[in-house]
Amino acid sequence: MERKKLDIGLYGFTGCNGDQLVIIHSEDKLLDFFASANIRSFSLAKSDNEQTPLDIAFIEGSISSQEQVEHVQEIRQRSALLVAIGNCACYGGIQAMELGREGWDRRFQSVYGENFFEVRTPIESKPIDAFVAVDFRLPGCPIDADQFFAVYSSLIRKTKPQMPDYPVCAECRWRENECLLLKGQLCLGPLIAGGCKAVCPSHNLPCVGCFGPVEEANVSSEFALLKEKGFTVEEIRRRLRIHSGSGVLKSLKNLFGEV
Amino acid sequence: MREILVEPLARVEGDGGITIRAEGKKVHEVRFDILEGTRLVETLVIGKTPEEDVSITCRICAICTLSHRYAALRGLEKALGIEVPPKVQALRSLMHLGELLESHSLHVFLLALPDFLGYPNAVAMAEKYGPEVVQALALKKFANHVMTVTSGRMIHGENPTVGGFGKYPEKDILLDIARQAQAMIPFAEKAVGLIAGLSVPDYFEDDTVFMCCEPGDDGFGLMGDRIRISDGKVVDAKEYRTLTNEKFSPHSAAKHCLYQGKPYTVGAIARCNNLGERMNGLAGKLFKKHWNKRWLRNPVFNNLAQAIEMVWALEQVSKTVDAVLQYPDDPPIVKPTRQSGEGVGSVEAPRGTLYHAYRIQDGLVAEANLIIPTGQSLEDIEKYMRKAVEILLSQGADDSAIRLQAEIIVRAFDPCISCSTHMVRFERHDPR
Amino acid sequence: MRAVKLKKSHLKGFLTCVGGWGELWGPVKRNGRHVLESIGDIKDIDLTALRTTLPFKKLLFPPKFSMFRYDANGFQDTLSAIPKRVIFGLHACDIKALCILDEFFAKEYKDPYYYERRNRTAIIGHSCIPDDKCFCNATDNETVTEGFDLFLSDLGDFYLVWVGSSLGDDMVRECPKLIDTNVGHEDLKKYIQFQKHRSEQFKRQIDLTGMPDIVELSMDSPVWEEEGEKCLSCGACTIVCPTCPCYNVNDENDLGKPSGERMRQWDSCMFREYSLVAGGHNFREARAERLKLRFTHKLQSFVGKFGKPACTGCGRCIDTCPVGIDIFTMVKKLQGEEVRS
Amino acid sequence: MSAAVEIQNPYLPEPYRLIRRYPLTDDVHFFQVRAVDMDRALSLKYSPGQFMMVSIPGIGEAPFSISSTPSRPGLIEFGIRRVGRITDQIFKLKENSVLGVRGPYGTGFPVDKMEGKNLVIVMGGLGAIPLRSLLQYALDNRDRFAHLALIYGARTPGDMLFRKEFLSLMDRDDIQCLLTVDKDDTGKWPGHVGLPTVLFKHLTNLNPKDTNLVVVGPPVMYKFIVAEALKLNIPKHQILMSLERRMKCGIGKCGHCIIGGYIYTCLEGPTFSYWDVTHMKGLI
Repeated sequence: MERKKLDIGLYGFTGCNGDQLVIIHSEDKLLDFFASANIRSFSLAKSDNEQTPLDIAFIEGSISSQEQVEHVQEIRQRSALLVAIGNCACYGGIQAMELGREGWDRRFQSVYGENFFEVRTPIESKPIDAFVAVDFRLPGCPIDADQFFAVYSSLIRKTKPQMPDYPVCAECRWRENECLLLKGQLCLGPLIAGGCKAVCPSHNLPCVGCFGPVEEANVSSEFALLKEKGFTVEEIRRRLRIHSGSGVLKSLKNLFGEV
Repeated sequence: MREILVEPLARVEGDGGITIRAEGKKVHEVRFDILEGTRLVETLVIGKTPEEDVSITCRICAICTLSHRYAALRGLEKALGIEVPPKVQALRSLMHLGELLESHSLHVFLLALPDFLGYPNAVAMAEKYGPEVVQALALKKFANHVMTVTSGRMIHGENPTVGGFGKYPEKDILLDIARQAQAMIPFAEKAVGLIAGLSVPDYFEDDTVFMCCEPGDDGFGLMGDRIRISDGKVVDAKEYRTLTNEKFSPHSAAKHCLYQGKPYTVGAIARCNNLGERMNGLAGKLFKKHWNKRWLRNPVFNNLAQAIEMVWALEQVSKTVDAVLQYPDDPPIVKPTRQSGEGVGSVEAPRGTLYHAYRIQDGLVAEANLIIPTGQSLEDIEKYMRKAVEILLSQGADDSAIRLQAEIIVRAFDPCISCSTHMVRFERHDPR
Repeated sequence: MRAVKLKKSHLKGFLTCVGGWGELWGPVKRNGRHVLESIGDIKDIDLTALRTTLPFKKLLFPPKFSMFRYDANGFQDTLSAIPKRVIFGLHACDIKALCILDEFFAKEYKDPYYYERRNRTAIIGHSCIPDDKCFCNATDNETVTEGFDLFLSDLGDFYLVWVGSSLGDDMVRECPKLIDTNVGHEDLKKYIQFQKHRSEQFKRQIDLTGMPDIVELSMDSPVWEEEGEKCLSCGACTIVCPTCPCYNVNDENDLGKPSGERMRQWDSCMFREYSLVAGGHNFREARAERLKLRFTHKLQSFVGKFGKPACTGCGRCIDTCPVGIDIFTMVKKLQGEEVRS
Repeated sequence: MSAAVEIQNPYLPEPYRLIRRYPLTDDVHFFQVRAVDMDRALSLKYSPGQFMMVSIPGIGEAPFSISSTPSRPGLIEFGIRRVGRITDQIFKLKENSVLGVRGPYGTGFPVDKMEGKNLVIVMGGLGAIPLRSLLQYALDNRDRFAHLALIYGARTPGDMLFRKEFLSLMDRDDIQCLLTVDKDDTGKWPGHVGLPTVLFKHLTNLNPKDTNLVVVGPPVMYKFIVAEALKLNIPKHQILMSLERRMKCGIGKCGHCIIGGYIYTCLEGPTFSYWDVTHMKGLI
């Protein structure tokens, strides 16, 4: 059954553009990808970009200027479906880290002084859903290529993609690694959504949490366990906040209260 | 007023653009706008452990993620009194070569070349240059593979960590990398010939200063604790502030740098101009064959410099693999010898010198200062563009010609890959 | 059952010889852990390996595999030849688990994916000395009499080799120079001594008598809630368990085409989605309910069905759970003992 | 090289053609299918209460109760509610398209044992889908059952599945048809208004030992209906029900439908007696 090709667009806001680059770096799939839909806009890969109505908009990056707010709202208006890709778009990314020390204004000043921009009006970085409705989230810093193409294939078939419902630990066991928590390391695996194939623990390095929270994180048990291993609440929180932009903390708060 | 706006310039590590304002033959303004949203990374790392810092700062850029990681590791390890064993050094060199190849192959083949050959993009170029495009993609894929094997994943791999690596790659995989690198050299050599054959416009040539890391040991390289400047000086990287003199520019979220009040250039062309004589092997031959004095005055030769560096890097890969395999696996991670200290890490990212300067207090980052290559070349980018626009206007060039030339200049600096694909959006305002 | 002898110095030659029957797999040490891997060089095999991180089940139903392909014309079976394999180094508990899985995948509807692999797999067991996590003495799995082709017991300078199948017999016959068929009284005495010595090495004492009844009467015990609050729902216990067969199914589409593959992937009753039905109702929303399912399954219902627990005493869950919820501690807690996990 | 596959693959869906479809309510549609292979279509045996696995390539597979009766062979009917990714796609299918179906699976109602006795069928909501199979079976074999009664409770007349079909039974004298709605906005509803439990008083005086009561409905319904059945002194093993569970295989392997530790609903269910329920944890 031949389907009509969908109109899609890919956009990057504030971030490292790693998620779009993951797609571009998937050399073996690139031709199929470009053939699978009418790619109306993908500024990282092509130049003849159009501002047309879209079936799906994929958005990378967080929103960090007034101009970006307007742009993302404009994309939302002409897109039937809006998909946030990558940790920045889904949760705000590192730049939306809650520091609990000083406000964004002060930090901005400490980098740029009393200067002001002529070309942009910076605001504190926030995830996409702080400004427009997001229909689907594909987390990761960066996203996993296989997961992206699986999700993408579902979306262009107009069906809701299946996402892992399990934490990184499951993938870590599948890869036959030793549990780093049992080795006394500050691993965030149990709280973080699978999808990355447990890449860090597979290199003997604790999960840093770059895929955001798993839907059913048992935060209190993880905290209790880590405290038992000798970590302070302050250390655990700090680690959890690195890749947990404001978006993650919001969901963790729902589960656990303040983190 | 005639206004040529290039916005969005898709991205220069995000969001950028070109603004040209002119009236008649008089240029009012030529700006390379960096519109990227501010991330304040230097403030994010305060109070973090060194490991956490590395995980944060590498995410500044997806293309040079490993250069950021490498610079951070070197700065932090200096501060913490960590001496990594030679195996770790060798493996870091390998990952760094992988990144150079990834970034350069993307820029040279997919972004810069189509312009010169008169195509809108690499896919269109494939019609006439099919095998070349296929091989270019194979080279990029290989480079991504090297990054994946050494760092854990293609982008933001966490494997290179403070004091060493989480895990060493398997021997068989490394040997295969060495073999593949050798097999790619003939194509890379051919690419140098192809790019050397392109005509480089000369009307905007001008003097400038070049800066890069001094690798020491009389070799060509991508990392060193001293900075070599084309005026003959060699300065300790700890003095980076006096070299870079960051200043705020109201149209740019990236700060501009000046050396002794003057613009300067970093990147492949700076490395080749300062150190190219030291290249040996095939890369050395190619350098001697193609280098001439115009390289000192024309940034567009950066494309050719990158092509030669790719040959150098491919030759270097097998040597580096041998070095990695020569040492035993243990110990994988070296512990800090102190909990407080200062350190500056300087490495050559594909597009130029990158500094990560840290002060560590009781095991946590107390101060951080990061200086990125694109910021250092910004003044030169604007300088050359302005000169080009002035000349073109005096010759009565139309907007599209000006646009193309501005693009070629900005793109030559490779400010960050993707920006070059479609940087100019045209808005013509009729003179009042 | 027939028994023969194999000198230890002949092991390498023997494995090379049986390697001719299929791809040889065995335990090797990787990154500090024992894992079952395809063996390139026989000297990589670690004979001291006790429990591999993942049990042999990964070879009989891999963590993820394609069931069949589909395209615009319908569904196409892709069940094709699977390589012949010889798995060396399974212990008594593993072989018991294999027997349980054989029975499970055969009942009602025979699972072709399991049996296509199983039928092409030869099993050569190897004796072991229990460590502080083993409790196969409590699950009645100390020795095995079926489920293997050959089983090697380490009796010092030689192995006593039980021949468990006609294939095993063929394997022995193929290497006549390496095999000593003359098993005498002294050899059997040594074997019995070894078994006795082995039995004395268990450090964990646990009694599973009456477990089905204890579980039945403990449904309202606060233990479930307590453990449920600790459980991280990571599924590690089920992933490493040699008798856990549950799986999930997902269709993976070829990019931009109407074709693709139906993939089967290990699932876990510890995952939230496991008992979630379309429409959103979850029959086991609470973690305590999921634990109840797991332990009822292993310790009670399975006994009712098959006359033995679905736990082989391999100790993998003890070795794996970061918060100490394993069969051993659960049994102790349900029996009313104070356990510090 | 490749050895012949020795075992027939029970996971492989068979091609079925969608013959007819029409809405029963807003979100529940009727789907009539038939095996493309006519021999297969005509030889297919099943019993009321069984289910089949329906596949949409690229989306997945899910279990659906059979709503047709084996006494009318050839065609299989389903009532499907649109609730998720798979049913979304099933709802997009046009008549005459081909889909993948395998089964029948599960243990149906023990019709052999039920014959000769009174049969009370109690449906709520979607419970009408599997029980229509049993009802039609009993009607087609009317002489094999003693008293036959149907109780169906829906929210409103518009929510009642197979409404016309059931309303037409009200005229028959060989079945006691008690239909009720919680609320009637139409004002034209010919049946009762109120909870189905209140209809029990209308039931003809039945000898409980010779009566089977079958109930399928939303989870909340079971408790109340079972209580009524027990009041009538119907033995627990003669109170029957059918349960919904997540299923990925339908053949006792994937584990998702497991209850009480080792009961695979797909094999030993989905029909159970109330006696099963009382001694199996987590059944309802």
